[in-house]
Amino acid sequence: MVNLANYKDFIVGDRVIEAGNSERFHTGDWRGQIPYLDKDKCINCLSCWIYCPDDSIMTENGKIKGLKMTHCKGCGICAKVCPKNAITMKGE
Amino acid sequence: MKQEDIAINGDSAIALAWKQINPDVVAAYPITPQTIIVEKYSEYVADGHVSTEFVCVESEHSALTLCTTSSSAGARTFTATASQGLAFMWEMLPIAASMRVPLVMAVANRAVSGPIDIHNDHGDVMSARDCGWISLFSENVQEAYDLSIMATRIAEHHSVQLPVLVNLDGFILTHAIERITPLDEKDVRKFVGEFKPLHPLLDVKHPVSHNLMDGPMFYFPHKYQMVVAMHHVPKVAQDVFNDFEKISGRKYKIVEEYKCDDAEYIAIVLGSTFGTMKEAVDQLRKEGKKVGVAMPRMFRPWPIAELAKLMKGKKAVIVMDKHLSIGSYGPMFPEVVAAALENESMPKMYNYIYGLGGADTMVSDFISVFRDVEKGKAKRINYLGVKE
Amino acid sequence: MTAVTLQELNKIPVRLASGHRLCAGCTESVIAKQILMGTEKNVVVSAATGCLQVSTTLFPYTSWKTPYIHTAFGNAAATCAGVETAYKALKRQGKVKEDVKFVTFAGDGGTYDIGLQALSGAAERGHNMLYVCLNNEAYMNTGIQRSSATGIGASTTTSWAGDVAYGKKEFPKDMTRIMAAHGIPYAAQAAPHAWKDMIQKAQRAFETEGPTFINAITPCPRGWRFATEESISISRLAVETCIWPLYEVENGINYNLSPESQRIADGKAEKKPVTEWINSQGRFSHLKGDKWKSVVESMQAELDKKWESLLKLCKL
Amino acid sequence: MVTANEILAETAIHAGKYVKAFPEFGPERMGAPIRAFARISGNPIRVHTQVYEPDIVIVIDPSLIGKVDVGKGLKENGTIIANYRGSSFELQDAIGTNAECHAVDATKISVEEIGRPMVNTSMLGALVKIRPIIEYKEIEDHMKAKFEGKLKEKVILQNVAALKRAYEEVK
Repeated sequence: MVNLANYKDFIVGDRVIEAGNSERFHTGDWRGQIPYLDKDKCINCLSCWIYCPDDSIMTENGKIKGLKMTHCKGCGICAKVCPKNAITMKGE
Repeated sequence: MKQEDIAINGDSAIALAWKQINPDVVAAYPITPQTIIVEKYSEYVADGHVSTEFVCVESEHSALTLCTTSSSAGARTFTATASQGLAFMWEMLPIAASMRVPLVMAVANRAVSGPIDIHNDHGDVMSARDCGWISLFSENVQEAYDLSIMATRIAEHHSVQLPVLVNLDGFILTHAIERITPLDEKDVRKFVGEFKPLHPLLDVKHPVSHNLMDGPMFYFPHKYQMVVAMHHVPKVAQDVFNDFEKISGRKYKIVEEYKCDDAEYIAIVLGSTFGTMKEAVDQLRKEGKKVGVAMPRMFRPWPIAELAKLMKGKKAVIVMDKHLSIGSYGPMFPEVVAAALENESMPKMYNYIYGLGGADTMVSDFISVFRDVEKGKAKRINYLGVKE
Repeated sequence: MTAVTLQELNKIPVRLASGHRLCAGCTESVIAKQILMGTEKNVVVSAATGCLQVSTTLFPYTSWKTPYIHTAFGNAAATCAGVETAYKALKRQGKVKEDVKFVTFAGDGGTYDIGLQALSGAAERGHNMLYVCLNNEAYMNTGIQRSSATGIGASTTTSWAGDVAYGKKEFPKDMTRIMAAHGIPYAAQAAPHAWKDMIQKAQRAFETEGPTFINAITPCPRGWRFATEESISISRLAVETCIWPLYEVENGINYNLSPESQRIADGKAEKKPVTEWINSQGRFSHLKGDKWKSVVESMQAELDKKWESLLKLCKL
Repeated sequence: MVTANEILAETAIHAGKYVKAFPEFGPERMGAPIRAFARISGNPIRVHTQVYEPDIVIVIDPSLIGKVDVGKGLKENGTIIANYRGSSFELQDAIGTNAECHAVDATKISVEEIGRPMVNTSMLGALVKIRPIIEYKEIEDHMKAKFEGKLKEKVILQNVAALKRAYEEVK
């Protein structure tokens, strides 16, 4: 027998009231390659941040803090748009 | 406060009920024979009698979409349609229900194309029967008015939260002037009360996502959640009917009966036919025939227990369907038969298809139905008025 | 309009959370985030059925940190319009206190094709909402079937390139100009590589009363067949080849080129040939040889004609 | 005609009667021949079908006489009231019926009183004279009340005059 969810666990209708809870769903394991950041080369231009489709560039006070691997799908956009080649993609 | 009786047609009576409720949003697209509802409501808007946001959309699909999301957003919302309009809305019908929006839609029942025919039958609403909407039927203009007010309370009840269809027969009621006793506007407002939506979209401090995508693990439980809500309807509806009786003096029941108690032969009908059938029953009773007629107030949820009780010990049950599932029975017939399974013994069951596309069915026709059944001349499915 | 710098934008909380299931390299989330940076007010997001919708709201997860609603495929504009109508009613009664903006996202299928009627109706009725078309030039959610936004010559799963066919036979509809023709106060074309332009257009749209429309080219690595890291450069190439000029239209009349396209018009930047566009994507690979040379030529001719016509509208 | 039916229904309800009044079901097209039905009773009305055995038939358009069987289904003691220039006997003859017939030249009355051949109000006047299902005074009062503010006072008075003349002149 299939094990379906219990309807009593849902609020009325097909709704979710915990905004942005998909952060708990980690897409990081979809990755084929992984970005590496060379902080020495980084000029904090934030190009990688504005183009990252998965919000995986961590920033603090307008500066790049690091790369968050929980959701990074390894697309490589960050490496491609970096004007200083501070990010490189490598096999995982 | 007692109101003076007025002369009003069915469509205008719906518009009057809406005006008295003064919903936040009405969005609709005109279609015969529903047109008068939107025209009349537009007049109320133009004269400042209501504060409703009234939107004339470009199609029924958008009408129901707009109403669904307006209701989701937290606004009390009404709409109306008929026939092709309901068909065009079809995609949105189950979505509105699964989104659990308590919106109310009047349906001026009309045959579905093709061939195109603007007259009354129940083809439109019956083709929408599986969508998860509560479906109420009215016998006359007074009931169409009353149900429009009560539907709001039923839909919005927190244990229900399902959309409601208020059906009235096209032309036969929509365009007919009858005498009704309207309620005082203050009483109506007090009766329906404030709309208290659950998790409305416009509660921006608590952002909620509405209508997500389900996988197989969640779709079925979400549907079952609706089943449970439907189960609550008969009790909630009867409570609302009882409250309504207190302010109107008019009684409503889940299954309306006429001379069924001692009847051996009963007919089960929907809509205005209930009235015409009462006349047929009275004429046969004068001859000493033990006949009666009943109307389920709602087709969804289907009042199984009440109908089973009604059918107990009857010789025969005649199901009058104003629609035909081509290649099968009328839509109500299998449902009545299934309800009879709740009893230990089954009465004889006959299905009459009648009145399609507005074919007017007279008192004498209904009398002949009872006679044919009594004499054993009826077949399982009979097409009243069609030469076979 | 406030100055747009990445340092400033970085302070705005992102309203689309990670954990969504868009393909690697997909630009839909990039565009959605940029658009939502166009206002710091409350925003209700709605979406047509499509990639963004299925990927961001797979029960029991939602990626939206702001109110979100979806109903069906062909009615994104009506979906948004319903919430906006409810807002008008409830705001007037004081039942909603906050100022709220409305944006809807729909793909080219939900905009150019099945959703056109609802969109046209909503535009004519003047709902106060921004409609964003995520134009990835085909039905990507269902597996790369052609739409009326698909470029001529593209091979899709319902307009295959084969021995006797060069892919989609028709030029795409000009949806931006169709929307502008409604006389709406603001319509624009945008592209995700041009983030500043995109966000400024979103700001402009959110600040404008009435219906506004942004048509965003949305490079799709899977459907267009290019490497995932190329998404942003492909977006740039769309503008450089004038496949996707960046411009805006006020009230259906005043056409203005946006900076990147203006530079091409001014001769300060090169107008790249369509062959560069074709060579960058696998969906056009069959056009590379001599066999369909005439198709490529007609593509270039049509592009040039469209570009000239746009320049005229911009009084250039 | 639909308006006349409305006035009749409204007046009857005002007078405490029950009514079901409706046009022949169908799309509205200006000028096309149509029928309208009214049931009026002291008891609530349950029958929702069209009327097949009328007590009273009112013929508004004289051109239909002789072409359409206007007396079809008429009850044994039924009455036909027609907009007709001739006498009641001539009307009976023209229809080809033995039923009780009453003629009133509503066209002439309305042209003279209202200035246009709008015969609805005249026919109502004739009806309540022949079959006083409601009193003349009630219908006059209701008409005045219904149109007050909607029509010019002059037009209302013209209609009342037509109502009254037909009431007096019907044969």
